[in-house]
Amino acid sequence: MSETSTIEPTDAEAQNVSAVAIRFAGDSGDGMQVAGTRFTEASAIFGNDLATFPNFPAEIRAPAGTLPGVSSFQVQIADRDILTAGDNPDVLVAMNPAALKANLADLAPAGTLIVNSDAFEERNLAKAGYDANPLTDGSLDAYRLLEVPMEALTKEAVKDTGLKGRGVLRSKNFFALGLMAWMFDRPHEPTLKWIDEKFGNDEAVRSGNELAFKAGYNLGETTEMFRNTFEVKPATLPPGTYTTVTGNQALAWGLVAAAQAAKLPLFYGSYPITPASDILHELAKHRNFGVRTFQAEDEIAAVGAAVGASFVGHLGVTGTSGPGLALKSETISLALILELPLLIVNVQRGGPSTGLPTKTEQSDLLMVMYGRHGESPLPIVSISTPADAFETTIEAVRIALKYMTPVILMSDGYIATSAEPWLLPDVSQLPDISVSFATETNGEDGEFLPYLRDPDTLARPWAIPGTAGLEHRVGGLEKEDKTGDVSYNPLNHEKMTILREEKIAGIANDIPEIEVDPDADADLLVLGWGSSYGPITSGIRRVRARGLKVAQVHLRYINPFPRNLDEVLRRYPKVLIPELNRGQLWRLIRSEFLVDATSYSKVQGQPFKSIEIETKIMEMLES
Amino acid sequence: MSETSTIEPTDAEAQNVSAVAIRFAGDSGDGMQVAGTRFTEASAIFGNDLATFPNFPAEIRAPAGTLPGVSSFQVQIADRDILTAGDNPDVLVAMNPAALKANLADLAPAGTLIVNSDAFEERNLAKAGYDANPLTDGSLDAYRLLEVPMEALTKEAVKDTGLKGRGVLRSKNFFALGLMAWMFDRPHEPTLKWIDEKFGNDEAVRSGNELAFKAGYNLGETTEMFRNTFEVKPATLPPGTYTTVTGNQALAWGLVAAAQAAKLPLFYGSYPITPASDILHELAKHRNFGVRTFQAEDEIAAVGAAVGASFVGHLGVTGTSGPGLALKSETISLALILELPLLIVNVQRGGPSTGLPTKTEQSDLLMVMYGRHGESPLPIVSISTPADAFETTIEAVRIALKYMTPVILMSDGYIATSAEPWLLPDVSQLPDISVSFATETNGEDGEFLPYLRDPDTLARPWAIPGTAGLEHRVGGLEKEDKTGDVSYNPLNHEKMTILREEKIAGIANDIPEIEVDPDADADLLVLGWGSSYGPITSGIRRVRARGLKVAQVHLRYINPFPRNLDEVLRRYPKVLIPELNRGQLWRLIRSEFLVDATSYSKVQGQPFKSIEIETKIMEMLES
Amino acid sequence: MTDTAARYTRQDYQTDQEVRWCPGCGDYTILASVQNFMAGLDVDKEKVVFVSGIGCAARFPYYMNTYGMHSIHGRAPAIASGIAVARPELSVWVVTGDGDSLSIGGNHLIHAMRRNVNIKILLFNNQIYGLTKGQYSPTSEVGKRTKSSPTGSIDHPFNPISLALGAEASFVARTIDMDRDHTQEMLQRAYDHDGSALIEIYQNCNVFNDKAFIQLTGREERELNRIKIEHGRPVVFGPDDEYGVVIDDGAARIVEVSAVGIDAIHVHNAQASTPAAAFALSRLSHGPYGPTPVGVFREKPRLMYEDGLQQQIHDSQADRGPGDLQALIGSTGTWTVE
Amino acid sequence: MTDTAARYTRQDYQTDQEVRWCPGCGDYTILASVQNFMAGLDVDKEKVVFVSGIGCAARFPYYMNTYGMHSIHGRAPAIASGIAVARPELSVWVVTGDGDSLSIGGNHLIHAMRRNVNIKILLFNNQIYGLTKGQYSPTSEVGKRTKSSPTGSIDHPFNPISLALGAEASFVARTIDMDRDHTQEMLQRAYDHDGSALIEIYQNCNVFNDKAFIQLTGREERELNRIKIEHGRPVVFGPDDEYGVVIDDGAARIVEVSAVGIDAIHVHNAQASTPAAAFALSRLSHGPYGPTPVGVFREKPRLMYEDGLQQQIHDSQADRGPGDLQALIGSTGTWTVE
Ligand SMILES: Cc1ncc(C[n+]2csc(CCOP(=O)(O)OP(=O)(O)O)c2C)c(N)n1
Ligand SMILES: Cc1ncc(C[n+]2csc(CCOP(=O)(O)OP(=O)(O)O)c2C)c(N)n1
Ligand code: SF4
Ligand code: SF4
Ligand SMILES: [Mg+2]
Ligand SMILES: [Mg+2]
Repeated sequence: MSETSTIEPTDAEAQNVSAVAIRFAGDSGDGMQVAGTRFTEASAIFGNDLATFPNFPAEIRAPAGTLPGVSSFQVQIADRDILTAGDNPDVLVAMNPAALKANLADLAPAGTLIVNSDAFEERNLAKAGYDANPLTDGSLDAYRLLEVPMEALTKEAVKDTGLKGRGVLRSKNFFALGLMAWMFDRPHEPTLKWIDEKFGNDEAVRSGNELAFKAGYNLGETTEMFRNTFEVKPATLPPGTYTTVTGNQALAWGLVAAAQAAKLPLFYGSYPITPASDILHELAKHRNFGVRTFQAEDEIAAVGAAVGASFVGHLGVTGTSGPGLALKSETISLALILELPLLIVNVQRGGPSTGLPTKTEQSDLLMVMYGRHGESPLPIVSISTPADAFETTIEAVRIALKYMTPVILMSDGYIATSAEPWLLPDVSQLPDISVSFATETNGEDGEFLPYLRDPDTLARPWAIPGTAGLEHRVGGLEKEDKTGDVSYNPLNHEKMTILREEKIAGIANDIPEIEVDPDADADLLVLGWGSSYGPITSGIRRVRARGLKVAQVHLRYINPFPRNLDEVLRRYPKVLIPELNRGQLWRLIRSEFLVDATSYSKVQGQPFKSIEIETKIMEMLES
Repeated sequence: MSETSTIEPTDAEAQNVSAVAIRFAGDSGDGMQVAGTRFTEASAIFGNDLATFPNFPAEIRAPAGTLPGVSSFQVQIADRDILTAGDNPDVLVAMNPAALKANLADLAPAGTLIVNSDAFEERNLAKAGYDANPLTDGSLDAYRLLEVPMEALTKEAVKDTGLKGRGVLRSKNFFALGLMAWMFDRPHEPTLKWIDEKFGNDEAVRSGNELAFKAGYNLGETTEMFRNTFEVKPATLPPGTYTTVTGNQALAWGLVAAAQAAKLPLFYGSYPITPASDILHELAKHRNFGVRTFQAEDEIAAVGAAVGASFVGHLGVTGTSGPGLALKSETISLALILELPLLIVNVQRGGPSTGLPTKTEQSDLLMVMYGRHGESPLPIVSISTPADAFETTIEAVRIALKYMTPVILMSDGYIATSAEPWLLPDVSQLPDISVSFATETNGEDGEFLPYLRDPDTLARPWAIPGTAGLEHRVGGLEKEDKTGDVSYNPLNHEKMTILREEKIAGIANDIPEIEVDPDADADLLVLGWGSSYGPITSGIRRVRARGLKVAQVHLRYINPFPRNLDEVLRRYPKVLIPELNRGQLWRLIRSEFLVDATSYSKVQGQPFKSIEIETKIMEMLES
Repeated sequence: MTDTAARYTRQDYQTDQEVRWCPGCGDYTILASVQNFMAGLDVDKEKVVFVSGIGCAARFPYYMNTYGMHSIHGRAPAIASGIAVARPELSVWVVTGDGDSLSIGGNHLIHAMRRNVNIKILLFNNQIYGLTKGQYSPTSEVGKRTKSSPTGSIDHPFNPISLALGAEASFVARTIDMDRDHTQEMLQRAYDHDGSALIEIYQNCNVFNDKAFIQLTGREERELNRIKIEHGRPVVFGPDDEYGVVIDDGAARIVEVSAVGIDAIHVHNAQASTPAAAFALSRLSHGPYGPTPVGVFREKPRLMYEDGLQQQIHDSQADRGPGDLQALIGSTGTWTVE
Repeated sequence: MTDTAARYTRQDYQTDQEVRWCPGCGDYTILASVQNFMAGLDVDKEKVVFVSGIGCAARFPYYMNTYGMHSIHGRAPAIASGIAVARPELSVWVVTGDGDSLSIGGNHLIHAMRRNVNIKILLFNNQIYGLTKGQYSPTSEVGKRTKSSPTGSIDHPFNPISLALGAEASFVARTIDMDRDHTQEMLQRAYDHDGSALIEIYQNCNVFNDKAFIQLTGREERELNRIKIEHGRPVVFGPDDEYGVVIDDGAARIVEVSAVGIDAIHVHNAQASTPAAAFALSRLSHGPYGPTPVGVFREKPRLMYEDGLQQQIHDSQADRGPGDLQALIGSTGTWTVE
């Protein structure tokens, strides 16, 4: 174990910092997602505010040790309200040369680099494409490099557990986690408890993981190998009970909650697709809530089944990502003309075509707005952060039910898979969004008119099978006003087209006006949507920290826009619209308001960094 | 035959008119499309300019005699260049009460109304919803009503042919046609020749139709029942050989021509759908041109097969209408990232959903522009008139081949089914749009780089199976610049996204600048696209006839727009955009150029009338 | 079927919509059979749902005074699956054409069969695309000349019965529009079956494919060509039951009964443990061009999808109690800030 | 297959792309079998095209040094049909998974079968969705617990062989990843067949569905469970061929040969006039859970779609001469303005 001696102690004090970002990186098989999630959990319980960014490898497991196989998990912990996982990690844990190579460029200047030195042997170096060993060739001199022979130490730690062969090294992620727990003074209990629960029925694995974790921790403490540790105080979050949630989880729970709030059974028709599949997985667990999940043969059947369920009085929901949404568009158009409530969840990923399935992007906005034949307006509601998914989902369902319309709920890969603390709501306080099914005829001659509209909402009645006397037929051909009969009448078609349009436009009266984040006298408004909320907000904070003024609006409602958006946009001489696409909201704003906003586009499959937003804002303010 | 006496002769002179519109209306089973088409043919051969507007009933044959079963065919003939079938027919032939009821509102003030009086008996009146007989209740007093007992006269005419039962009355459309032939002094030969060819193998039917036709003609001539006939002189069209074509026919022929001009075999993958099916039907006839039509199991397979054909070096084409296009969008996105040439024809119809399948609309523009997930720009080319389809199709294919990209070619139900005279081009003068397949490697190390681009067009090479040494793989995952290998690299994704965008944007340099139709000093520019060309142009002519100035631009290229469009739009204080949708081009123009144009929207499943355009222009000019 | 004690009359199942098929279309006959049959059923009319795709046949729901949806091309089985899974107490019927169900909708059809969702699919097979005016369909014969195949179709057709059996169908039958009694018998059997049921109904399109089924409906031909198969009975046919079917080495063939003796004739078993013999029978004809079996090929109940799902909901509630939302959102671990 | 006179070596068919399946995945074995087989074929490498959809299996084309397309989920048979119809001289192969071909792509699969387009479809059946990390697929057994079916799947699975036979397939076979020789034999038979061919390949996904095929691959189990079917041979299996298959009254069942005598054992005929007996054999197992037939179930050539099309082009040109464009555009009647 001579290599440990290469670790130079530098500083004996705990460094008190306000926020730190740590990235665990290793091979897909190295358990980095687990290590990161456990670290997150412990930090949450410790009381930090936090945000995570898991970054999965390409879809298929690459051979161990290669660049495409690298998986990473970044978490930022802070003593104050933060919004992103941090632009550049302060600490990078690299389990092998490929992980180092793939992640080094992101490490903050003079950042701390902890490597599993055992993995830096010839074969692995070659697989990662290193000609020379970076641990020895001086190329890492600019960083604080800590070499730890994690494999040897893990082997040693678990030697009495009975673990054998590959099993032995499987615990090395817990070794690394232990080391980090020491470095940031994280509580042990949550991790040890989780290990017990998870591996309780396999004693060798359980104790191996526990011993590796403790060995990692002890290495830090006893060898004083890292003299300086970091101290990140608990954040002063509002009081209450918290959990950490990913966006997919919060969205799934939001669906369960919305169904309860609507007093309807939940029907979720879906076909697996990254990054939306976890919504299906989560919902499938909750049969005791009466949740019906239906794994359809394809996306068309998935939305079709949901439309069927809606027709008979369930809360019909379908979820997918871009390629699946493309397939669903014909059926969504049917639901639109049927005027049935339906929620369509789109968890965006990099496109076009199969694109970058595991990466995030916001490039489906124009598709959800316009990607249907004929005149077919639909409401679009957008989620901003993982925890926000819960409430926004309920709101989207509310609109679908009240206005008898399909609604598109936008999320993306970043929201879906990253996590943040969530102050648990009191579910007894959820809004009542229940609807009443039609039970009586509504026509003057005692007939039932399925397309007689509520004068306020323009919604038609929802009469479900089983209701005697309200038997009626709906269909995809243009329908006669009120009766819903098939009609080829020219003026009726125009009337119905406009009624459908006005119904959606009218939702603007039922959603809150925009409240601009302070700085009303700023010169610049930053307008955003979706998962860029975190980076934009922290970018703005940095600018404000320089004493400059910037106003911020982040949209939950994209169609219709909030009714005062026009006026708000005109208050500011400059409007900046950062998006992870080539300017899609920007196009909508231009066409709707003729406002000459500036588009800030990034299409790299990665979220914005706050520094990118800061830099762009500074450029706009200075120009 | 006492009823004939009710026809009041009014005027013995042939009235010389410049243009007349005639509408044949009857039950779907009455052969009105045939009568109209024959009348058109005869008029074309006579030398009039003309335009037609067939209007089909609801998709399914309704019971005889009812309103939904009414079918009509309108044709305008003129001694000068005309552009539409006329707003309101001057003459209406109504074969039964339903046809009268459905069409009367359109008849020009004091127009001529010729009815098959035999059909006005109680049952038919009731089926059409008439309480009283309109022939006798004075409700038609404002028109020049001519009652003809066509059934009795037809029976009489065919009595020696051997026709029996229903067969007897089937000839009554030819009786009506004969009457019109006399009224407008049409040549007999084309019709008689057509009857011979069509029914040559069934002597009873052949002679029945001929005799009915002659009886109708003779009735006019001998009874002098209509003392005034109309004389419409031949138009002075440019010299040359003409035919009459529908848009679907011209488009299909354009595809055959484009394949010849490209020196490629034509592969057409399609699934039947109104109003695009006739393109498939037409192409399927031309196996001797080597045309491969593939009737796929659905639209997804249709476009998939076309992509496959393109990959191996055929001219891959697929055609459909809105609902089918929605289904194709995922595969189109694949073709886009594969950067393969592919032509996608969209013959628009009324939407959303099944909508109004037999009616025309222009409401798929935003869908073809934006209806794909991810950033996925494609060229859009649009046809303006039936005859224009030939040349525009070839142009769309040229772009697809030169830029290695799918191209969307927009048509609509009106273009597809209506007809106009077409001055036949000399096909030996067609442009050479042939491409060369890659035959050599192009990399520095002797490798083949399937995504190494032509520096001018940014097109990648087209290397087809069978070419030794150029074996390569393509796919829907993001591809590495030049090599086309799968790449998850963030900056590469951005680079490729921008390259794909620039490639399409660059086509602007390869298409003509807009030439504005005179009146450069006008205050108002009317900007249009698609089948509204005829009505807009004749509306403008009417305004100009009043001595007012209006400028006109009609777009063939919608993405990218012609490079001087911005400048052209800014020349005019007012811009009017008439569309058969709720303002889709208008939205594109606003977002692209921030021009506050005025949208003039009509969504009735019917083309604009020139008078509507005229009225709107007058309103704009006066305001 | 015209039981006087019935709760409903045929009129109760008629709507005020004008029926818009071509005069003479086989769809009229089927509509009458279905309305008659429904009137005799002891099911609340408001619990009946008809779902269709697009095509002439697919207009059907407009003429049935029940809940109904005229959806989009090919998707009716998927939509109906959602309906049946959400509300198992409803009686869910799909009406579809050969293009709708076997061309664009083929995948939904086979998946509905394998899942055994309790939907009853009436496939109006006229071997043509009626609504779009006469293109060949996946059941049109090779060589058929239509608008889209002016030189003759080169597509080998499906045999819908074979396809359904290959797709794990638990109930498959065939009938003929003109034979109202048989149609109603098949409807009843499908209704009584627990699970998905496919009835192929040969339907004459007198406009685009007239007389396609003349071998089975013509006065002279039909006796010789209709092989009525019945569970538990030897498969014999002909004016005097002089023909019969034997299955040798897996394959079915037609024989003269007198030549082999009645004992050698195959006794049809619609409930056999495997669908192999039913499949063999389905291969006796490939389209209505000669002796063609009609009747119930297979009727073998197994777990219905929606029952399985209900059971899981029930078990899960029994195990874990009805869902507690507050507990759910705290289920992955919580911490408290004071 | 490793004929020394071969034009190519296996290496010629390898690409420079790193193979990215999980270590131990059955896909590696199949890749090796295919590359070996291809190397031994007398076909120009540049005339070979591999098309796939999406899934783990669907990465396949990247590893074959031929022309290739990694397309979108479920659509490979449609794309491949376009390729084969356009260029009949190419050798066109589809690689697909059980989700890709039987779930989202089911319709294209059955239509490719019925049309008999000359494409060879390799269906890697691992009874799971690999790429999307472990949901149940249309071939997963009832009760399977996966991420999307934590309480057990309630979907009755397809039997891909039965489905293909019901869909008019002209060639259907089954093999096992681990058995390279048999795989290569099946590839050769598919290649030699004129028309569409489906080979179901049982493929182990050691990450999400490990040992699914253990009954057929396990050292102890396999002898008892692999029923190798061969055209013209009695269907017998077991270490000493002590078991056999008889077909009675249409249905196949397993017997001890000694109990019935070898003459009663069914002699497999892959070229029978109807696919009924092949279908009966396919029903011997419903998944790899006991004695399971492997080999060529059916191999019965009929007109290939593309040949029919070529013939029509040929006939039409013979009749009407090669197309004359100027004549075409004037074909509906012209008139002249002087
Ligand atoms: C997505 C889509 N593609 C195509 C069509 C056009 N279409 C409507 S019905 C039909 C086929 C009808 O044939 P079939 O299902 O056999 O019904 P039939 O009219 O014969 O009763 C087609 C191709 C459509 N409505 N939607
Ligand atoms: C339209 C669309 N829907 C869903 C997906 C996600 N997806 C990719 S592969 C796959 C299933 C893979 O299973 P299988 O075909 O059995 O292949 P395997 O990975 O097991 O080899 C799914 C659902 C997608 N890529 N596209
Ligand atoms: S076209 Fe054929 S199927 Fe359609 S309604 Fe007419 S006769 Fe019936
Ligand atoms: S997930 Fe399964 S099928 Fe996919 S590569 Fe890994 S082992 Fe193979
Ligand atoms: Mg049909
Ligand atoms: Mg699989």
